[in-house]
Amino acid sequence: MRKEVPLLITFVVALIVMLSQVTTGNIPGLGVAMPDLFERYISPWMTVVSAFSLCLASVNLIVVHSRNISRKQSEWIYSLILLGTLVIYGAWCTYIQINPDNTAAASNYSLIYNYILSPLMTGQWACLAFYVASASYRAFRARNLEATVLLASAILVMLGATPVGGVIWSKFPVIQRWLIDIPNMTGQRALLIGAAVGSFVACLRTMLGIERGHLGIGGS
Amino acid sequence: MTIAPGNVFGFWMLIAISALVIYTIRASERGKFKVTIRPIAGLEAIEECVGRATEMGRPVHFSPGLGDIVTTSAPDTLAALQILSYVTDVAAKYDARFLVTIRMPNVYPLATETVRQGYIAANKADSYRDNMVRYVSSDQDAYAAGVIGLFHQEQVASSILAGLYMGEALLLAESAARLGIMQVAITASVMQVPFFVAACDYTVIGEELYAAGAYLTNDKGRLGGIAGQDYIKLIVIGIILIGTLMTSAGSNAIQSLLTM
Amino acid sequence: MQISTNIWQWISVICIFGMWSLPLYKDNPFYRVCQNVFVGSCAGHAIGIAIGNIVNYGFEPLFTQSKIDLLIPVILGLMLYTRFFPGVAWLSRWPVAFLVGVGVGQTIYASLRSQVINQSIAAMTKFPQPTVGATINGLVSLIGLLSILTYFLFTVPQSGVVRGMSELGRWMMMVTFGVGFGNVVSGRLSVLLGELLKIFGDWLGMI
Amino acid sequence: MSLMERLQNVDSRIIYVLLLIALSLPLLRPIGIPLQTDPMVRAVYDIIEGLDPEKDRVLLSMDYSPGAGLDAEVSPVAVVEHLAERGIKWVAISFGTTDGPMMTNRIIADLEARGYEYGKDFANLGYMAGEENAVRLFALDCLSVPTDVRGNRTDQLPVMQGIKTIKDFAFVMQFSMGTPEMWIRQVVDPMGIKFATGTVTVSVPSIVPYFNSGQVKGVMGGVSSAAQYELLCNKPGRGAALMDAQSMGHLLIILFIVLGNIGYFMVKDKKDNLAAGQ
Repeated sequence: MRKEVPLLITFVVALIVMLSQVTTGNIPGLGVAMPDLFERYISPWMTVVSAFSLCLASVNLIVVHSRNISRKQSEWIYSLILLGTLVIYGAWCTYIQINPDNTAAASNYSLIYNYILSPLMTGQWACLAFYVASASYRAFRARNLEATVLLASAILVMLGATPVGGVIWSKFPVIQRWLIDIPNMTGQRALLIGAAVGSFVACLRTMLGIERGHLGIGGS
Repeated sequence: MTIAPGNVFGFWMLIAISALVIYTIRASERGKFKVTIRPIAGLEAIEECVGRATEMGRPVHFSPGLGDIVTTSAPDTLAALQILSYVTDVAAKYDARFLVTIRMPNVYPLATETVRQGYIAANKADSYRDNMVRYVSSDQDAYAAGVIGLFHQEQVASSILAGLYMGEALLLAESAARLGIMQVAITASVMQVPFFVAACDYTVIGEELYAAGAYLTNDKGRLGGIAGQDYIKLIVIGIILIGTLMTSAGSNAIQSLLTM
Repeated sequence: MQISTNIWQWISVICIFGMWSLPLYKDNPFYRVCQNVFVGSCAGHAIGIAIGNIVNYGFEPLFTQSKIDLLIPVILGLMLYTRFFPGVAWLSRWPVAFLVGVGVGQTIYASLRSQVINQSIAAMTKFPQPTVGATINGLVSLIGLLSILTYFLFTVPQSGVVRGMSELGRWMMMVTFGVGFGNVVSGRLSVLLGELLKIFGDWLGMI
Repeated sequence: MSLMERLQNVDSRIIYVLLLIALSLPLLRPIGIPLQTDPMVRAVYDIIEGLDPEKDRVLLSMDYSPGAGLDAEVSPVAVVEHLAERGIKWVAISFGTTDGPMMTNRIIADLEARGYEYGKDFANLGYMAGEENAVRLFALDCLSVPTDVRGNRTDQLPVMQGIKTIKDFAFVMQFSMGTPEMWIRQVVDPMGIKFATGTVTVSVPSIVPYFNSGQVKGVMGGVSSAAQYELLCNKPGRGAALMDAQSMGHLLIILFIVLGNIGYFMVKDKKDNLAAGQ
């Protein structure tokens, strides 16, 4: 019971979801089609269960940081800041979700969302531009022939992608196009096929219960 | 109930290759044939990663990626969890300080279970702490910010990034590189590979992610699965070659068959 | 130049500088505050959305439209928390098994159909192509594709033709990764440019 | 430490500051580097030039959120500007993200301020939940959205008169942060409509196969496409100034790669010579 039921749940749910992508028409005797079964039951159920698991994970976050604060561990003040903002945003956002009619609360929330959370997010994103620059400088070394090929195609694409490349040599955009259209497309396609085969086998093993470590059930 | 048009070939191919894979798994388990995998350098480096952290008395960080288990990123995440299971073993063996960060809440219960069982299996149940696995944030940017914060705060010595990654890959990897953290990245996310190559000490790419579990554990069943994977690829290569020949000869029969 | 007098504009620029202070300066308290506010606010926001989902997609239809079937996910969701009670902790595997089932089911056929079959069809080129250039391109694509697939053959001994092909495969991948890198650079720069527009335009009023 | 060793060990912060300067200067003082147009961008322009303002209407699927920043936002702004210029009526709807309607409203606010009329020249049908299924549903019955974001009945909107299915739109364009598989699978392949897409720079290589196969008739990707588009329309806006900055940024990054490598090889040579001399 402890082992079999979870494996059975995975198998049955996976089978329904998979068949919902493949079949049409009603299931004999049930008067409902697989795609409907997925849309009406599995999918909304998943939304609800996922929401519960987000709350579970948040419990972990809250416990870890509360512990930092209560034990006055080093840098506990930051844990306090984290928990403080979590409570403010959490309570406010929950209120709006449950009371969608209160437009004043919603518009105030969108202020703290748009002018605090959102710039923090885009500010962090923009750091990627910095890191691209430092990684280029520090790590993109022509250590061997393979690395040189990587570097050369990267530089050619960069030159072709901006107007200044076309000014330096009119053929740069042509080369860039070719690199994107032919070798890049080929590589992407091959990696896509390979990854799909790998993920297919991984899924099959999980669906059949051969792989079960993630459930905390030992031994295959 | 009938198979929807356009899926007939796909459905029967699914059945056929499933049977093939099940056969290779069983055959390998029974020792009917021996499967050896070519060396994958990046995976060998994981033990070095943990060992180094232990020597320095600082934590090892592991991330199972940004993917979820309820979407098409499920196989990437499950593969990452197999790697997590191996890393847990090594960490328990070395008594290393271990830190796992989680982005997707759905992955959290799976990861805690994997780590807890790993410590129990290694007879180190006492060393297991419930703050080893930490949920950070479901937002990918906030997740990256939180992990970078942990790198600084906990003085992480080495970091293993496995699974699906998005644009945040470079934020994590380059911040770690600036702190001198030893890194191994294992991902099938094509767009992120160049950045991992630039910032990490070892990068394991593409399909190797799904082979990692078998490679690290040397489990016969898993190795059989890898052999099955190779057969499928040989079949695909065959289909593409035949299709190209027939197309060149002016026939679209293969295309029609595949889209049946 | 006309500096903005909108307090929110100032706050948002402070937030941006806070996040930038890590790369531009070093780890510092200002960054730490911003970082923790960021993680906390995102986590809080997610909790709000999650509770909203539980109420709006779970309890609301369950009680007002009496959709009894929604009891199942609510119970499964609550079972996640049995992990805190050692005696019944094993029950927490059920919801996990459900979630994994959804993910595996979504992927197993879809990856085969859209990635393996459709991409194989797309790879079938007609030879010879109308022009010499197109024929060469077609050959590069075909041989490149097969060589990368060969590189990922794990159990076949790497010798002879296989070795040659997989070497070629590595080269093709390096070009792909190079293109990927070059291409992403412009995308990343645009994001930084967007922030600079905010700073010089909306805040300082210089543009 | 020799110059070469120093060249190999420049502090990251110096690199970051140089990058900030290289991007800021052209923003404040545009240089005006000439642009070349990409055939994929030109294709979008040609389609819209070919539309008849009297009877043709356009559907825009707005599937991007503010998180993607400028890179996602500039393309729709440039295309809508072109539509408005030519007096072609358009309707926006969102499937991919709940932020979509808000992004549309930003564009509409600007047009309304210039005297264009909501409901007659354009409309915003808001967000339709259900992802791919919603796309299919809307394509088969465009009136399945009962009201627009302002609460008007969809079938009463002047701009929606005579529109029943997606085939009544002369042209459909999706603006997203990724690839347009959703539309291709559900609408383009089964119903055969004229479809183009605008996305972020990073996603362009993944869309090229669809452009080559003709499923997507035109592609715009990020700031550079938008700048080219503005140029085609003879209306250089933000995009063109941003492209100068982009160019400088790229050149600087290439310079960093080159410098890093020069330092690397010089130091390596020196070490090799030392090893050989011992």
